[in-house]
Amino acid sequence: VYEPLLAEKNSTRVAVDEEDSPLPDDLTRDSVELPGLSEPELARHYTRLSQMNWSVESGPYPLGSCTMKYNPSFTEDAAADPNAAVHPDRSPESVQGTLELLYDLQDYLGRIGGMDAVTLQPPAGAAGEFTGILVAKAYHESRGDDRSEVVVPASAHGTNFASAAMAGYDVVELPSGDDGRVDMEALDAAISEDTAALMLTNPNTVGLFERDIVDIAEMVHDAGGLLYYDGANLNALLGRGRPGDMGFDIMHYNVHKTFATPHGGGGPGAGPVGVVEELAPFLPSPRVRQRGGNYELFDPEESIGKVHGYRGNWFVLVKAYAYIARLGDEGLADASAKAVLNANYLASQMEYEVPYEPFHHEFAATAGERDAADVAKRMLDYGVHPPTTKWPEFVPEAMLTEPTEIENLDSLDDLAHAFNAAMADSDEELANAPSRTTARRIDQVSAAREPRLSWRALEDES
Amino acid sequence: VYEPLLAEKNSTRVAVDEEDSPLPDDLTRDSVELPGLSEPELARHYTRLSQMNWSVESGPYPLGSCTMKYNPSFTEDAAADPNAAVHPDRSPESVQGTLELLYDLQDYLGRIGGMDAVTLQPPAGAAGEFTGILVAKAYHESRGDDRSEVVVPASAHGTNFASAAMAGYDVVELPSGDDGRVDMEALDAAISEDTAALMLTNPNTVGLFERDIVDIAEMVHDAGGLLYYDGANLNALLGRGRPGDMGFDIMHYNVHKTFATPHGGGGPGAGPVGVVEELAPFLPSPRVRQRGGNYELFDPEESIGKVHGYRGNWFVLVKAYAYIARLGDEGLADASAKAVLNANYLASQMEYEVPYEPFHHEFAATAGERDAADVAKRMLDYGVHPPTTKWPEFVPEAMLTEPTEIENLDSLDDLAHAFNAAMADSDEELANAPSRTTARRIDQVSAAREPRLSWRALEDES
Amino acid sequence: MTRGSPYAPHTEAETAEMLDAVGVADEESLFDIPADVQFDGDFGIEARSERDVRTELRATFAKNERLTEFLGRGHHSHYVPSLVDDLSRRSEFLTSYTQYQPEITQGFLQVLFEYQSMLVELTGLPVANCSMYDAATALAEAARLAGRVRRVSGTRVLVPEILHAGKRSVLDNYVAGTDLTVETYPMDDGNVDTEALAELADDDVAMVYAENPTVRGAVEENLAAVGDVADDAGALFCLGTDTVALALLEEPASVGADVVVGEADALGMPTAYGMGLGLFATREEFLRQVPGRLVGASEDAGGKRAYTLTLQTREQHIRKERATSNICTNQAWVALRTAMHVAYLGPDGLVELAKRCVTDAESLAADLSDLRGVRAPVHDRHHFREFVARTDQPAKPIASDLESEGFAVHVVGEHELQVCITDLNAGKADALVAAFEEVL
Amino acid sequence: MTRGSPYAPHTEAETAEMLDAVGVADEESLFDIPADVQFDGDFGIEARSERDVRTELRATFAKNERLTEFLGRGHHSHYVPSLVDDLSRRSEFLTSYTQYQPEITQGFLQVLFEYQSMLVELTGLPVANCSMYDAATALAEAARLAGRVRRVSGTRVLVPEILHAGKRSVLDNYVAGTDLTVETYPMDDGNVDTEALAELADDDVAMVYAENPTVRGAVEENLAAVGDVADDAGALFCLGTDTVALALLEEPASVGADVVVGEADALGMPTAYGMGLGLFATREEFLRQVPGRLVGASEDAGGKRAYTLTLQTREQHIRKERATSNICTNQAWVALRTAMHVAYLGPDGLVELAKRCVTDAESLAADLSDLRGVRAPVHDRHHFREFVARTDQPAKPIASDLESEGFAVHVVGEHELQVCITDLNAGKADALVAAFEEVL
Repeated sequence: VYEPLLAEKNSTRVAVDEEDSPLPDDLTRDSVELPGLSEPELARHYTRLSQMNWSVESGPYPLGSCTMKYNPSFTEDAAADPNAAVHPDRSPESVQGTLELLYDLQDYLGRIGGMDAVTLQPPAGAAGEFTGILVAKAYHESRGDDRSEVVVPASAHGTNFASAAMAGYDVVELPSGDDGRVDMEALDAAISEDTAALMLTNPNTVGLFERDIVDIAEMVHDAGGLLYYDGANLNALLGRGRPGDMGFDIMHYNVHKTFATPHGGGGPGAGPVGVVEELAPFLPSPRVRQRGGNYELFDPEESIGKVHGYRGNWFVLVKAYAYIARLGDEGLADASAKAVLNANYLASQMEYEVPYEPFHHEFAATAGERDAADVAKRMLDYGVHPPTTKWPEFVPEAMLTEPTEIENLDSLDDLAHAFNAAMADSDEELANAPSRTTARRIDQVSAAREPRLSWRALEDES
Repeated sequence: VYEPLLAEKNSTRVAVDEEDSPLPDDLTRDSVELPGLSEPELARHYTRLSQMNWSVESGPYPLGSCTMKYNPSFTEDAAADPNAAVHPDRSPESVQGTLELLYDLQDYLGRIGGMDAVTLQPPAGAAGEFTGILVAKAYHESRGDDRSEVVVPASAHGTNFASAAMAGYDVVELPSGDDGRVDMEALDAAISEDTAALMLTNPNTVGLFERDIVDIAEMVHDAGGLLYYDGANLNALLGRGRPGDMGFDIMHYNVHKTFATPHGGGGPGAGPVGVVEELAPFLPSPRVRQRGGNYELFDPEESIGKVHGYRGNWFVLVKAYAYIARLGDEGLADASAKAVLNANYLASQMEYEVPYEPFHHEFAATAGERDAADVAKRMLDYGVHPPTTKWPEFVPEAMLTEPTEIENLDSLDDLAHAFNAAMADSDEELANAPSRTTARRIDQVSAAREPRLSWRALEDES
Repeated sequence: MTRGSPYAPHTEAETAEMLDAVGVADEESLFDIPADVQFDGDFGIEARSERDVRTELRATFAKNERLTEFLGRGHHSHYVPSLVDDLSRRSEFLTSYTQYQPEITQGFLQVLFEYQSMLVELTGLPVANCSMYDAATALAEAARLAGRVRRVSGTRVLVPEILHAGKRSVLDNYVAGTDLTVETYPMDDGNVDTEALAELADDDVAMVYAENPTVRGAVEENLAAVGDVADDAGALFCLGTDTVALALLEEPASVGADVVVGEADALGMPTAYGMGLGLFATREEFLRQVPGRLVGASEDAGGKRAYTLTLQTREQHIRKERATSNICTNQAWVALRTAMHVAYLGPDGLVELAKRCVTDAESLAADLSDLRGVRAPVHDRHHFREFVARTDQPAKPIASDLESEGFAVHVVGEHELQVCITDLNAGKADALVAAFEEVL
Repeated sequence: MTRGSPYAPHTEAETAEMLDAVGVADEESLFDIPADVQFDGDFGIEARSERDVRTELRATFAKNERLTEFLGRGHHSHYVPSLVDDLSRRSEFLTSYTQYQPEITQGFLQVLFEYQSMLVELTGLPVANCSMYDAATALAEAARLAGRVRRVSGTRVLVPEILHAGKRSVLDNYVAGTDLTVETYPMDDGNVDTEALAELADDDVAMVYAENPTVRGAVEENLAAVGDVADDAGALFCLGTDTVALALLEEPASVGADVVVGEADALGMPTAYGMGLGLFATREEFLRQVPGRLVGASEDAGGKRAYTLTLQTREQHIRKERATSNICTNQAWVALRTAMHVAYLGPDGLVELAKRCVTDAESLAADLSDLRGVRAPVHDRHHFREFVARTDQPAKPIASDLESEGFAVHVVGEHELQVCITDLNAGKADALVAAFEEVL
């Protein structure tokens, strides 16, 4: 299967003609060259390309830490309401429906995370982290407390490191304990009066709950630091544990993970941030509140300002609200229960060592002597999507697996079969994998060595 | 690729329990057994099945006489308007929008066909034929004229024969002339005072325009018969010739062909019928008219009654209206021009004999010594949909090909290549074709000999 | 910006190249139309942009009043989940043709096979076709089948006196070309008057048709007796019903039905101005007389299960004037939607929905009966979805006043209104009762 | 009817089998949460049916007033063809993840490669990433890039005094952790005051940012001069624009832009309460400092062209705290929609649309100027889509009165309103003018 580029089908250069141009020549470009194709041609192009793409509706998508849930169709229809399509500069009085939804979602997320105040502005999880750290920074600064470090476990998502660094902090990396959790001694050593915050994922990135979370919180708070919750793994805890109750001061929610908004091939997501009461004044502007039956926008008193040009990824937020409303208390708790059950069942059917237990919604199997990335490529030949590989790094040849609650017994068995079969295949079969896919193994090295990033680059070459 | 049946994934028997049943036991069934699957499982099931199905958006679909055009997306959105979803028993005063659309579509179709009055009720082309013949019958009966025969060319669509027979007529088959058109002598022999109607397709089913149409009309009319136009090939004539101007008294429109409403894997279509003024009183009830700025339903004085329980396939009619409005005079004429150009260009690139010329939007190539059905199966391996095969029967090993206007030069070249390559392949390759498809050649004989028409039948077997 | 069809992809250069290859100077030269029947192309239809057409149609449909419809009588809707809209709109389904090349259309064929299978489960009959246009044409085709099959010698088709006018008219038209005649039999308090029916039935009868629920919403209590009458007369028993009713009411096979017809699209389609999906199921015995398409399971050359249209020799494109029906294009895509909706509900959801059709109707009838001047239901029967209410005042002005209050109901007699309740309008039932009280 | 999540497929029997295989008695046993931080599950959120949620949200959004919006200032929409909605909603696109396994995600990768390619054509710059969150964060990332690249030694970022407040605030936050500082430069009758800018610029400057069109809709006439100032100061020239403007206004590469940022989703998205798509293009030289994802062409093991995410060592999941940005999830699906919309329009359609942005704005400004008490545009410049109008009366009450008449416009000064016209509201331009006349 091969689908030519649009520009290979047609490329038309149109003069931005001076004659009928509404602007003087010196303010316009000379011409534009783009593909000029008809609607039927485009419909086929994109239909074919779509068929060359794996998705949740293709089959299991057990990427650890990515929480690839089914995205309910109805949330798309709900968000497509023409009345929901308004400009952000509309007067608050004229968009009470929009503000009501935002207010209610702030409220839902607050309840789910055990947080006192929520901003919906960050447009993705990483943006949420950055926002959370900026809030922490503003908080410390407001107290004249100059702190320079953020502590991040080695097993944390790369975004934690990057977000803290973006906010100007030095990142102190915390090595993983032998049991895969936070090593309390190492933590003690890492925490100091320079510590602005400790960023934790809980359960952590191999699915383990940080049993010492109360002690950890105490230790961080005693040192004057704040405790930040990375919401990537919240799908493990819904209805059974709330970050706010564990002592976290700040958290972000990945609504495209926990609340099943579509990943869209890499976004848009949304990364709302919840905080405890004391930090609420520092949240981004504006937030939504209710006054006398009306909804209004307001700027928190010591707001950090904005982290998005407007109010974040609105349509994503609508879908998240719809999902939460559909599930309610029982549905959310069941989602977590089944996500954890699925992970445990899958692991039980896999002939792989899982070094760290008891895990919750995800687990890090190890490919042992084999190259985890090769095993993953071979899994493609068995018709499933492989897990996240070679991460977290402290697990050798890690295959971080998160089936989520949407898989049933049969598809988990299929998945286990793919894991086991790939592992049983020869080195040669692994090295040559995949062979049954749209493309065979793709040369990453030459792609990076001689980057060709546009059709013009391909053209220049030939 | 194989997707299990729903019932193979899950089959659940639910008791229609007496306890909480709102009806006495003797009025209810005992239990119901059906698949009980979750939404994610269904989403995957149907997504996978869709990917095992050829469509206009997959590639060329040159089925002769089927007019597989691109179905514009926006017509779907237009028809999905919640205000368009009303019950047929609503008072006419409360559904003026619906009636306006029907009225305007009646008007458009009348102009396009050169007809004086149009009913939108027939739910498909064949239903339109049946309606048209019932109208002819009612007309003759109203004049005390008892006629028993309908004349149909041998090359006509099977529906013509069946529709005439359903209405109680004897079908007189008219052999094709040597030039592929109506043989005037044979026609003269076939027409008599028993002739209720002659049904013609023009251009006919090998794409030839019936040049003698004016003489044919005169001959039929002189014998007291009516001339019926089968609208299947109207896409060849848009803006260049109108059945009404050629002497046709009755016609049906295949809106799912000419006006690009989706075929839906075999419907729903719509088969509006247009007639000349004299026949208007016999059209089905109700029709729509405008009175003093309002639209109202009325029963034509000598109406044949109804051919559909309500008003036909409403949503299909909306899409047809949207398509016609989008194209307008110029677009419709261009559609025909490009459809005819494409057919001629494609034939020029094919190494096949085309016995009858000059054709318009479709042509019957002949596979000569080869089996047309085998050649078609082999074409599947070249990634295109083959043409209609072995029909019309007077062309030996016919491959009736209609690319429509939506194909471009490249895809016509691809199509020609598939035709030519298949023809050049060995007998064995043809016999074993297809081999690159979801399923290989399917055994039709055993399917018909031992029919298994439900999953229960498969279960009983095993 | 194309000046012609936006859906014809030709650039000017391509058109020129193609004309050249064909060997003509222009497109006009390709048309072989005698001068005296040429048309100048002036339909007077102005081309509009996609956006303008959408805007225009939105404005047109906005002229429909927004009434809450308590309407049924053969055209019923329930909430259609987004999943059905989303998946059915996939272009591979929507823009495909009848499956003449089964090797590349296994997807749609399997869906149709599953649709047939669901109807087999629901009716208890072993053969279901993969769609007729609607309930009326399905009934009419059933009568024609009765007229064809060897087992039946009669020519009279007996239908209830309360048959929906649309069905009756279609039936009349479909049998006009045969020797079949249509007669009515009386009803007794909303159900079949089986004694009267038995008196009417003799060897001359080809088919007896009854409905469950009836067009007035009553659950039919005498189905087995009707079946017996038909059987005794050597006639077929044809039962009219719908996909939701089938999940709760007596199984057609168990009451001796030979053919089941009706609307299958009570599931799968929104309110559609009467656009339907004809359900058609029957006994094995009549398989080769069935109208419409049938999908069967077979094997491919590799021995794998595969699906295909089958028994096509019944059909018009093969058998021409001796075909079992003239039907060609049917309602395949609606059948696909219905199958998706049935699958979405599953057996639990479907039975639950069917039960609500009984309890909601019962409760609304009781609420209306509490009003002075209304008695509902008029028939002392169980009801499914809908029922007839008798009003002391003339019905027509009441309906008209209700329309002003935002509600649509049927007028079915001088003092009779018919009211239909489903999950779509149940939330407005109290408001309807209040409106009734207002206008009475 | 599931009592838990409708999207978890487990039957009771399956759950039991799975628990058994795992070796635990119930699901609770799988949770390793200390008692003191366990939660009882009571969020107080009631589960609702799909239909109820849709009904509720429809009611919620219906509370938004139906105003015709003449609003822009960085969030612009044009008519999005149905094709874009239809194809972008295909689940293979919508429900896929970032392309970590390129062998089975060639489809989305190719779309993103095509998106990048379109921006390369439009900007004239050879590198475009496949999305940032929005224009504000794209600008902020550009500043951070300027702070990183070797060629630049300064730390001051110069932005126009009329910069959109949201952009300014985001920029401030993004540079807060660096040694960059943000300063404004003055404007001259709606365009850059190049002399003043030149005076401000010295070796300490890292980046000069200008927009075309400006946030007030003026076409910038001094771009090359701005580029020269930046160049002379050893700073990067960052240009803000959008996908439609790019088709008509000066090509960024030709005026010396080093980075182009802006909103790409003026095409592809409906009005979205500010949800955006950050455009980011730059010179080859800065390739390895680019934030966000890049798709490159490569080959597979069979020698066929294939696409893959590339240069990932810039990114957070590899480089952690030394990454070029923390961005992970971006706006891929919006980029897909934008690419589809650009492809739909083609070069003719896009240029045509861009020209209308000039002529419609010009004509609306003229019509408003004809009214007593309004002068538009206030700047003696060409305008694109929008312009500022000066009103004799205070602007705020006028905007408020216009809102009562069904129109939304921006208040941008005590006596200044800003009005934006696109194909979406152009049909209501005369009505707006009439409403102005009414309320003045």
